[in-house]
Amino acid sequence: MIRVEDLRVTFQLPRRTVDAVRGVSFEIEPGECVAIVGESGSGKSVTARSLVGLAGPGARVDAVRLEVDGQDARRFAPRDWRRLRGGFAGLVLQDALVSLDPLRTVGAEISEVLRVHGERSRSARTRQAHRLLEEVHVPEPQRRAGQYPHQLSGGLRQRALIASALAAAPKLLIADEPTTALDATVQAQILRLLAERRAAGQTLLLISHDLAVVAQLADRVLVMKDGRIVESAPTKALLTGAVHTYTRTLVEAAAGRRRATGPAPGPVVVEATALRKVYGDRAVVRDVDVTVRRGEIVGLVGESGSGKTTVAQLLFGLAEPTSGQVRFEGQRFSGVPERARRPLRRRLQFIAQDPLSAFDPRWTVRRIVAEALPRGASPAPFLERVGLGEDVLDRYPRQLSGGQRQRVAIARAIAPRPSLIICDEPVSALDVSVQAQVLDLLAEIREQDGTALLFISHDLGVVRDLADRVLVMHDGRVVEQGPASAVFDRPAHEYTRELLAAVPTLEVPA
Amino acid sequence: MITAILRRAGAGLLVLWAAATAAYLALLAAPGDTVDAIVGDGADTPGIRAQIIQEWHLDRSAVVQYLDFLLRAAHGDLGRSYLLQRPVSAVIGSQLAPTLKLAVAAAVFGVVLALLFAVTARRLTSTAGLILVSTPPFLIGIILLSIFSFRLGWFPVSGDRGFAALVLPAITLGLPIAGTLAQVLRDGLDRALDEPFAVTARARGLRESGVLIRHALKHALLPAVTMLGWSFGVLIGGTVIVEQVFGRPGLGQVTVQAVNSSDLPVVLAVVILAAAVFVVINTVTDLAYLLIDPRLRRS
Amino acid sequence: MRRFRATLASLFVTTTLVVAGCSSGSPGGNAAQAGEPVSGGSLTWAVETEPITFNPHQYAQAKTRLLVWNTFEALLTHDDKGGYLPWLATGYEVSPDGRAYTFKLRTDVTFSDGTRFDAAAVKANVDQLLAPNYAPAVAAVQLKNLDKVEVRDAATVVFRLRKPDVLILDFLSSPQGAQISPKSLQEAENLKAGGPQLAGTGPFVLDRYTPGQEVHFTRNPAYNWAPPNAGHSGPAYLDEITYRFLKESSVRVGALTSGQVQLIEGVPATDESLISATPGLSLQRGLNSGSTYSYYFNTAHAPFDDVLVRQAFREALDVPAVLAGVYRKTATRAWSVIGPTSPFYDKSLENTYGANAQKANQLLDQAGWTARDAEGFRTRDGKRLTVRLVQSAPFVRDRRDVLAQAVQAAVKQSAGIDLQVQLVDQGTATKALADGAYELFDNSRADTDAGAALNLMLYSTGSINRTGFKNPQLDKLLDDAVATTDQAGRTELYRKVQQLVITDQALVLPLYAPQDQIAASRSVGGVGFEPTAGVPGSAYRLWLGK
Amino acid sequence: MTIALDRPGAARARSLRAPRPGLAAAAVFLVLALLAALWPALFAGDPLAADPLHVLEAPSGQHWFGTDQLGRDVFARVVHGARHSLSIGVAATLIAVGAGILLGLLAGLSHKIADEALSRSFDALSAFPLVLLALLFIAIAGTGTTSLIVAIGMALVPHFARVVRAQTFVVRRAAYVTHAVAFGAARSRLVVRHVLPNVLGPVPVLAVLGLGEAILLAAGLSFLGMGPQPPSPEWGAMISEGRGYLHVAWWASVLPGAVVTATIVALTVAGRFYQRRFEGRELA
Repeated sequence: MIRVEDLRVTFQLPRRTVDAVRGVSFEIEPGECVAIVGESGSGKSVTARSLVGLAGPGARVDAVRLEVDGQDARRFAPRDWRRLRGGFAGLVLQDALVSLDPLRTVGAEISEVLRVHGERSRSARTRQAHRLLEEVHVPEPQRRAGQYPHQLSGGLRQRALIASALAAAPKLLIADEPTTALDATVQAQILRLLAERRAAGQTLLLISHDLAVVAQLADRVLVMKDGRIVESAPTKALLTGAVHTYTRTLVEAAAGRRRATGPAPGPVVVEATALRKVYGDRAVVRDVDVTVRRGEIVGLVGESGSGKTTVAQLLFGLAEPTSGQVRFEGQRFSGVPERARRPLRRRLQFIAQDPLSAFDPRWTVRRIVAEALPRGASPAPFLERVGLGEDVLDRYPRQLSGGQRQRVAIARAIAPRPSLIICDEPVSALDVSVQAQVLDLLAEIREQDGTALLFISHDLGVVRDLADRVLVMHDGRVVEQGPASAVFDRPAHEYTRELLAAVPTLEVPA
Repeated sequence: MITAILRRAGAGLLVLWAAATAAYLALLAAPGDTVDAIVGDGADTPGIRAQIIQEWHLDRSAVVQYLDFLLRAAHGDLGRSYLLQRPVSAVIGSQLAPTLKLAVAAAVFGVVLALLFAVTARRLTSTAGLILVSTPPFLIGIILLSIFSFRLGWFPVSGDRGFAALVLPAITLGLPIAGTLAQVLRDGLDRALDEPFAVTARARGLRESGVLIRHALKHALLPAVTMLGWSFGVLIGGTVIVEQVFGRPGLGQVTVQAVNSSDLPVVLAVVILAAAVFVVINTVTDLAYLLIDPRLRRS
Repeated sequence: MRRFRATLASLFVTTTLVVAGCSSGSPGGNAAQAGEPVSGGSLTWAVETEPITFNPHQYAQAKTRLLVWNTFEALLTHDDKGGYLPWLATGYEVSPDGRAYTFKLRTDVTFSDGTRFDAAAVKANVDQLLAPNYAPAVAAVQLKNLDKVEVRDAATVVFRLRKPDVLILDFLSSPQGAQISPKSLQEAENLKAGGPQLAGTGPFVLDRYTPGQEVHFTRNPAYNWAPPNAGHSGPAYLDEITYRFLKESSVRVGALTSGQVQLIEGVPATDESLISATPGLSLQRGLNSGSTYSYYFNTAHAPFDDVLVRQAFREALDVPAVLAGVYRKTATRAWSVIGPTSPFYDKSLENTYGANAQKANQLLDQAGWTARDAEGFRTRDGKRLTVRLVQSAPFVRDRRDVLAQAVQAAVKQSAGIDLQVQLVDQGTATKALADGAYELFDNSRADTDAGAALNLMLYSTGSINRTGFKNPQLDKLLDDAVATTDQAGRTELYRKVQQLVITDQALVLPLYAPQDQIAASRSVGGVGFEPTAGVPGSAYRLWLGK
Repeated sequence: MTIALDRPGAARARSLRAPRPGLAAAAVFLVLALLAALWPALFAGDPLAADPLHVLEAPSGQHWFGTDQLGRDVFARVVHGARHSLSIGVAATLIAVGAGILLGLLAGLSHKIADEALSRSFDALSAFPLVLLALLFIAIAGTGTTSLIVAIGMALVPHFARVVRAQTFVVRRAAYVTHAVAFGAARSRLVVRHVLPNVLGPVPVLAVLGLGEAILLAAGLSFLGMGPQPPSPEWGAMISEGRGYLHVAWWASVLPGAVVTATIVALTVAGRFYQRRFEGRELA
């Protein structure tokens, strides 16, 4: 169905050329489910999009062979590509909120595909759109078709996007990170849907950074790194006997690795009782109690909208609780003026998901870290601790990679020797291999400094790997809490069970 | 819903009051008093001055005059023009239609041209638009006038008689708008075409023109709508100059004359009118947003 | 004085007015092309200035005079020799003491609203003019000596004055003295603004006014009382005429050359060659009455408190050269404060001063302005010889701002005088004048009787006396001239005034005689200027040939 | 073998590269304009030397831009006018930027209600016709160069204030500012160390773009007769004075107009280049 030989894609940017794909060869047979796995910048998306002539702005695509649906795509005129798109291959992108036109109704988006591919009758298009929505299990398809993407939940949106990609009955469905932006439970639903299509005989090309996600679906996995395929094997073979070291790293990272639990917890560092936060008429946090002791890593998990970030802000003193109280190191930390908090401030640090926005863009790394230090102290030792050389000192945050930035953020956080660091999704924006390194670093810091960590994440995997104790939040409440092992192995609350079930896990066959 | 409308109306009134008061205070600070303005360069004796003071009630304190002005304005009475000896509402009223006609024609021309440019000739847009925006509008007017009216005789030189007389002024006024709008649209289109949904649309087999018109254009309209308020500012400001160049009747002429001769009631009325237009345009802009972007609508 | 005295009748200085065969102003130079006068047709005339009012009583803009006489008429009109011709009045008599003017009125005149024109109407008009808050300037200036108006009978009206004032005749032939239907005076909604609601007796009726754009007149078919110098009698030739307001001179010229209008007034000198070069167009110029466009020296403070500096400034300037630069060869150089077309003009002043840089420098040296600063300007006691001319932007016309720049360059070059030209808004200008923050004041007045202008400009208490010059002898001369009814006497008095002001005191630097230009299609006949006033005439005489 | 060159992307890639020749031209022009403003004598002679014998002469080798109604050399006036027009523009922009920064910071940093009131009025005022605003100020202050500068400056204030307020609003809530709380920084310290520098960063770019606006507005007001006093060779006044001679001497108004256009185009090109660079759109 697809035959690619020595595919090369280069991007001509104003001042330089970027080789995104450097000689990739693969084939896809009908009925197969092939996955391309790689980290950001590996060229996986560009490869997939090249198959429908959408490599991207300024892209130059060369290949020894590029056979799509039995035709030589190298000689395609724009018309030929258009016929192919939608008809032969449907494309599903990451987040339906931006991948579906936000200004048009879901129904219009689906019926557009039908119109482009020859369905003249408007009423027929509407009927088909409803049928398609039904096929991807969207309840009340009539009503949903008339709604806009933002009015649908993440899961429904993504289903609608898939429905639109399937509308013209394409032989091949290309799904580029189809679940990445979704909560775990929703992700599980979408994966089930894709599995269902595959079972129905749909050929699938799956692109993902998450080996765990594709492992459930794919027959064959292509691992890409730096524009090349480093390994290509049937899924099972890849998981058990990866040849390439990079693949092994990926497999290990995806499988997760439990970090050692810390020493016995010390005195209470922060204690929040009956926290409640109401915005307008919506209670975002309801009656939450959190206690973190010295040397302890407490995981706070929940899906988007569960209120976990608000809890972080309340603990950190960026927002005042509507009711309830926060005490830090035994002193009142909520309901007091900032002036009263200031002496305690350095003992409490924060690491955000997106370190770039947490750095003053005009400052060098030196200055950023020095801000956290007494005047005149050198930032170099702290950078060394987080594994960064002195060469980064005079660079600006935007010149660093994501992993390096998060290390700088950690360096800055540990510099004042805090008793507690609140980490809000600190590794969510990072590639899996880098994630593992950062988690190691955090575990090490706890180990060496005895610093307590409140680790907030939607990703149960990382929490399980790191936390001693876990709190599960849902709808502003803590629904379950306990030692990590207990919560993960014997979840008591139904929601926790659901959440755990949804997490794609890489079950490496023994 | 009702509270929203009430709030809107309240805010509108507040803007009107603020504009009127600010202008009133500003003019109070102007050199030369009202009597000077009424006397102009004509004969000037104490007797004449006394009569003027009596006729226009200028002997009252500034506060009383201001309150009186507000009270009357609230009843729709904007006073009488010192210079033209007619009710201000009549002066403004008679000039409103030609200016509105010009502004609307220019806006339509500008928007159509901008759309044409942005959609069909995107590459040309930035250069052409930049030059148009950077040229003093009166120069454009003068050049258009001398070519198309004096030399070629295609359009009447001036006045407000029929469509033909509207063409050149509307073009003059519309070109800078088209220039800016085309650039904003072009930027918006470029941005929208880089969005994931544009990739999705292309992946459906949609032509580039289809992606442009069915998807990207609506997105590009959002920033363009923001420009709407600005455009009307430019239009109204532009009429001041364009009407002068083309000898068209209209508020622009009235404004310049009123400013020149310190015709306080007329200046105040123009300010209030401009503020009212602002309120209306603002409301229209908000409505347009709601129309274009469903995300802003509350269920 | 309440009643006619019987004795007066025989002693009246009777001015019998010639009814026919009067001079008819300047003849239409394009009569040949336009052919014989024909009735019918419509014309469009582009004019520079939009009237701020259509009520003749409120008239204040000489540029709009041509519109007034289409709808309104006065009791008398000017001939071109400084005398008066009958119009709505058939004749007048002046009492020997000069304090009573008796007018005989026409009896066949009706206003366009059907009201009869009679003595009561005349009185109603004057009463209105004297009404509070109506026309304070007219009441305070033109009618300052009026005691009352008496209606003798339907066709006779008497103006009684507190003291002799010959200018009352000028007033009664001026737009402010024009007759409005008494009905309109009572009923018009915006009386002071005028417009279609005001009925007059003129050959046209104003029926449509579009502010900022145009005013439209249609023929008054009943009209049959043209003044003797009107060139024809009966209704006007044209069915209708539209005046369009085009402020920009290039736009007016463009409109004419592209055939969109048939007549324009206000042709800038630089465009005259274009008009002459265009076949089918003709150009005429008429010199205005009143005072010339002049710079008045402020004698209230230094440096123009010194007559030597005033003289020096006049000598420093080569008036013909700057006029040639700014107006090409179209401007008429002025020698006196009074225009050359006025019967009171003193021709002997010509070539008595000016364009003598050497003399200017000598005079300045004498006056103590001996040193020069780095920029070449003269100084005295370390102070630069700076003089300020404040021009009010809204009232600048005829490129007087450009002329000021030319003067500025000239006096700098020839005598090291720093002339600073300030083009400011009306409020600032008024303030500058009130504060005396000026050394030069520029002005021309279009009064048909030059004496009226001089009273305002030169009289010690004149309301536009900007020279600060107060001289009992001058006041006496001006008073006498107004009280004297015979023209020769007045001419002699005004000759003395001019000698005093121009030659002895060098109070004024006359620059040019204001003029009006009319450019017209050669198919338009009867194009000409109003006698004495020298402004474009009304539409009564116009016709459209072929 | 090249298979596909994606069209919109190509256009975009080109649009990023396209201004290069334009940028160079703009830079050269601006340098020339600046030189003309600083040392006009380098380029041309006396802008005030009137020559009644050679009025309104067409452009020639001797008078590159022809002569005007007083026989003055239009090129010399344009060159010397650079000082007037640019300094009016610069002075007005400085006023606008200065006051704009103050008011914008005030609004952006002050409490909700004060901010609301201030920023609402900025919104309203910046949607208000610029010309009308400037006319109002002129009605108060009278005509003349100083009041022209003040009028233009004041008219542009709301625009700058609005931008600065928006920027302040964003920066103040930026993660790196809230984060600085973690180090016990006092509010004033936050403002000085983080907010101010980041708010002021884009201001020079805005000022360059605003300068174009100011020059254009000055030209418009000069056209309405509210500009500098004659015989200052201010560009707008030159166009205005020259327009009466359009039939016989187009150069007296069109050529100064072309210079105004070129200046503003050059300023905009330069301003946008730096703006793009600032926003990081220009890939270094």
